[in-house]
Amino acid sequence: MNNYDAVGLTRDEYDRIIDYIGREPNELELNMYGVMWSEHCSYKHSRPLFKHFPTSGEKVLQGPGENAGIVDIGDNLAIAMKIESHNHPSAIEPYQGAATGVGGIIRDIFAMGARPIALLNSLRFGEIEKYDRVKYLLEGVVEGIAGYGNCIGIPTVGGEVYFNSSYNGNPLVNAMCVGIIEHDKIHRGNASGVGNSIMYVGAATGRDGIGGASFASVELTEESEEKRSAVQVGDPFMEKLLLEACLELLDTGSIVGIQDLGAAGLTSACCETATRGEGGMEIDVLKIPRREKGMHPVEVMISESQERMLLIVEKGREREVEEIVEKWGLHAVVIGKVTDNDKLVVKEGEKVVADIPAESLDSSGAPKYYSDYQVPEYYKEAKKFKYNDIKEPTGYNEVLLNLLKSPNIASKEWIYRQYDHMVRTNTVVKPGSDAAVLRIRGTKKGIALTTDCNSRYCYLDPREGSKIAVVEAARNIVCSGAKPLAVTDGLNFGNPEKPDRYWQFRESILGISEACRELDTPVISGNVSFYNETDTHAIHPTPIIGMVGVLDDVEKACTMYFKSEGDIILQLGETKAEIGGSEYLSIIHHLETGEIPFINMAMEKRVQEAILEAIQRGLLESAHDLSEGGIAVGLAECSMEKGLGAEITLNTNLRRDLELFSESQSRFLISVKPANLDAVARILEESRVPFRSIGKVMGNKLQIVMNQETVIELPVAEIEELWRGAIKCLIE
Amino acid sequence: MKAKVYVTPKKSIADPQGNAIGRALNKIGYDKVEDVRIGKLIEIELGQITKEEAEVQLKEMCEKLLANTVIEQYSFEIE
Amino acid sequence: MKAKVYVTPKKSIADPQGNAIGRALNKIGYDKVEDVRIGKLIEIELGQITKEEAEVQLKEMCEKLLANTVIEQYSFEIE
Amino acid sequence: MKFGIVVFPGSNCDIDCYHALKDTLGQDVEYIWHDTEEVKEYDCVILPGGFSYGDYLRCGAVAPFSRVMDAVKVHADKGKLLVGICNGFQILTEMGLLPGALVRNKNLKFICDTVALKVENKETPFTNRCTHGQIINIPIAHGEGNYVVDDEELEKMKKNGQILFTYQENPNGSVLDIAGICNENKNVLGMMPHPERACEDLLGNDDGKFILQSIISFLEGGWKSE
Ligand SMILES: Nc1ncnc2c1ncn2[C@@H]1O[C@H](COP(=O)(O)OP(=O)(O)O)[C@@H](O)[C@H]1O
Ligand SMILES: [Mg+2]
Repeated sequence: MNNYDAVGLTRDEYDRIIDYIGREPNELELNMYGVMWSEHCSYKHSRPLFKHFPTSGEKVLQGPGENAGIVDIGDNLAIAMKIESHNHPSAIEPYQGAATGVGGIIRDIFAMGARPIALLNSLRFGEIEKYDRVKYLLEGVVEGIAGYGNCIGIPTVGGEVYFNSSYNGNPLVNAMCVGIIEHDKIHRGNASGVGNSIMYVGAATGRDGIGGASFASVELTEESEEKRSAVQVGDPFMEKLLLEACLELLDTGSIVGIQDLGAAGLTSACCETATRGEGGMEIDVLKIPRREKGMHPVEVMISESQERMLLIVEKGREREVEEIVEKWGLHAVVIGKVTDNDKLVVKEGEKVVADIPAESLDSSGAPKYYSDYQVPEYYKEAKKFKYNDIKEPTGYNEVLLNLLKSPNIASKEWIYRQYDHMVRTNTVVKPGSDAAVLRIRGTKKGIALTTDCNSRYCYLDPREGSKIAVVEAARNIVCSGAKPLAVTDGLNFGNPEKPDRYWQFRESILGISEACRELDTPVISGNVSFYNETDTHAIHPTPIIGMVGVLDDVEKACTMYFKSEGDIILQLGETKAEIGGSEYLSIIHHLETGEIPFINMAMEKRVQEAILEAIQRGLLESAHDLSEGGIAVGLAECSMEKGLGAEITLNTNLRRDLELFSESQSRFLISVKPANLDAVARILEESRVPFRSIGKVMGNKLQIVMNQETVIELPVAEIEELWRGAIKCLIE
Repeated sequence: MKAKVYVTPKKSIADPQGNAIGRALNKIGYDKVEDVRIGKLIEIELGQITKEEAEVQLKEMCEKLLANTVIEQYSFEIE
Repeated sequence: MKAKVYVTPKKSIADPQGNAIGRALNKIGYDKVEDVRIGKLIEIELGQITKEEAEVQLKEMCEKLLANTVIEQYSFEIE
Repeated sequence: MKFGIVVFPGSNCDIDCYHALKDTLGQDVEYIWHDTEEVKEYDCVILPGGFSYGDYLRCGAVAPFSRVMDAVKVHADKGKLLVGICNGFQILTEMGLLPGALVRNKNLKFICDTVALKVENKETPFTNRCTHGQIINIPIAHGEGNYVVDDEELEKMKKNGQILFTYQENPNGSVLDIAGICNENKNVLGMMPHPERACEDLLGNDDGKFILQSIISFLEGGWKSE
């Protein structure tokens, strides 16, 4: 009997293999099943829940299931996008782990035929104040992302970074890539046309990443730390050549299908293209370019060496392909052909070394698990928190300063200054505002991009928290003047075999699904990363929402910064006594508990539509959504870019700390020229959006008077210095 | 006392830098070049310290900071 | 035939990376470290070639590509 | 009047230069593939930013051996304009067409930002549309922009007015805050900042036009012999 354990399979799964092939698998076959049926490749615990996602819509040209999702933006153009995690590799080797994460997601985009035009990244780390290891990870991850993205020449235009103890020992690194494509140029990973050639192009195959996919599917333990052979090294220069060569090839019409080699390497690429196409494929491992001598077929088939692509080429046009590839300094070799016998046959020269039904390997053949789920104790416990349990602070200047320099709120400039966010000269709104905006050349249009997830909310209430992640992403898109279009989701969770974690996962999917349905932003692609836990704890549930929106006129793009003195500041939406799960509670009172803010989807939609209309009519000077840190932090954020202060008056029945730091949903700060005030007020009234005028852009101080008493008075320069320098200060 | 530390990518780890430079050398006419691997040479000036002490310290420095032992190997010489 | 090429920054040229590593070593307790300079170690696998030829070629490779003699100096060893 | 932009494997600001010159400034411009020997007559050749050959080993170290570079040298030797931006600047120093070298930024990090530059000499083909001492805001995006050069050469450059741009706040440790220089003959420019990234209001800044327009004006005015 084979050792199914060693490849991460269970006895039942092993029996399932025997059922499929009618005999015991040999070592190569077993390993192929091992990697393909790993959680990472087969989604065996998550797939059953995906049916909840809204995935179609008028604008969706490609939903989940391909290398990336594609959504129409008009003018015969479309946006391809996807997010992917590289958490475990980054925990072990932050630079290379993050770099290869970026490289992998870029390949997913150009495998669709799209030209990558932007990168984003969503990062989570443990307590940076406490651990040197966390600093090391942050520095390495950021340098890795920069190293890859800068070199390949794709701007990194946005992202997010949060710190929380739940990520001690288990950082999250999710990379998102966005590409642009003409409707009729969309390519898919299909191995169709019997007799067509399978060609391999890119870097040689080495022993790197052996077991990478199954590696991502186990908890981090002492033992897995030793599986360090899994470390892959990125080669952005090679990828740049590969990218240009592939896009040029796709224009020739000689390419029937194209697939990147990602997790589970050749095994996965062959099996996926075969099942999407004619059904079968035959390849010869001896033809695969290798980096090392003496590699066993198993190693060749499951290696996760980077910067490789598989091409399905129309028979007879192989030479044409070689020529283009060689022009870019690379080589392409024929490694096999398309068959229609539904089998994936691997040969070593003349000898057949694996022969299995292709479908049985991929997710349709893999087992599916409906895990048990159970509401965890902490969930009910947290709801018992009352704000009366905490004392009201004295001295709000100090409270605000402490919030502004806390790493979750502090400026992320130290990070995005290391990313080339301008290359290709399309970045209209750079990192630092709510969402990045890129112009689309050849049209008047622009797109807005963001990633969002408040994982503390998702921990305290996975369903509502996940909804909020979606609406917050949409708010960022709307504040930049764009209409939200579609979502890619990066779902990062603990061990799905544990009922409380599975509950979190299930709730989160339901929340995302509901919000996406309400906002009409279908989920077009995504990624799941489970087993993000250590011996002692799991990460907070972290469903990262990557969103794209479109602006019909990019000149109308809006930012969050105050623009000129005398502009009137309005607060949209209502502030309630909602302090549960807030940044204020965490930083100032060291509590991570409470009921998270209530989200009213109907109201949310009305506010978003009103803002969008006002921006599109050119009536707003700035727009910013209120999130972590509430209105006090929001005002500070609007002030800093141009050093413009504000004189604010808040009249309220709430306790002062609640008024200032509540994180009630569906709230925005906008600034308006006095001449436009009436027009804006009319839009808001017609949309039944509650709003109040709270003051003016004025001077170089942020001053907040509450119920006739000055509670905050700080020079913008002082706030800014602290806020801008905080992360640098923590690291150096 | 002076020490030289050599840090090189482990054999099993890909070395894109080395490969690219190898290709470049071939292209400009050095066709005998079969493989290139690029590592670091770190020269350290150590003050008054015995050779034994230096050895202990250098090993530690390599493990802690100078080499990334996940992907690199190291060796050193004391002059 | 195997060769090792050592490329190091010239004395007169600032070495920000070396300085940073030196400070970091001091900070984590290696206070005997007085100066650190970071260079490159390039390992080259040369095919069938005589030692004399190898020497000529290596010198050329260094001058042309492996070192920038405006800021770096080099030396090599053939095994 | 014709501009040529050399495309090396790994160039990635080639397209930005192209758009700035063609779409924004209405110039005649072509890409030049690195692997050609024959090069047409261009009035100004640009070596763009990016990571030629991955910038492995040293930035810009491999590009000088591209086939096209012999012709580029001939072009420069004739006194025609040759501009290296960012990676292009690194390539020009590697080729010895400009003095000095570019080493890692002092803080060892890649820096992408918009910085203020001071125009130190307006009497050149690259700066004639600027005023002396003018401050222009131009983006930078580099990890190795720390300019070093020996004292003797530096003195010569100062005397000759070869230092064209300096940083108002030195981001990378360059000697004398140097951001851009030219050769003795003043037909070869190397600068780390990217003027091509700052040519449109939509992108928030068009100060880069001062430099590109200077080149155009110079070329329109015929060859100035010195
Ligand atoms: N890792 C990162 N990479 C690039 N940009 C980032 C990163 N983290 C944060 N940013 C940028 O900093 C700004 C503020 O981020 P964040 O506080 O998460 O915004 P919001 O609360 O509006 O979602 C955004 O423009 C964002 O894109
Ligand atoms: Mg926001």
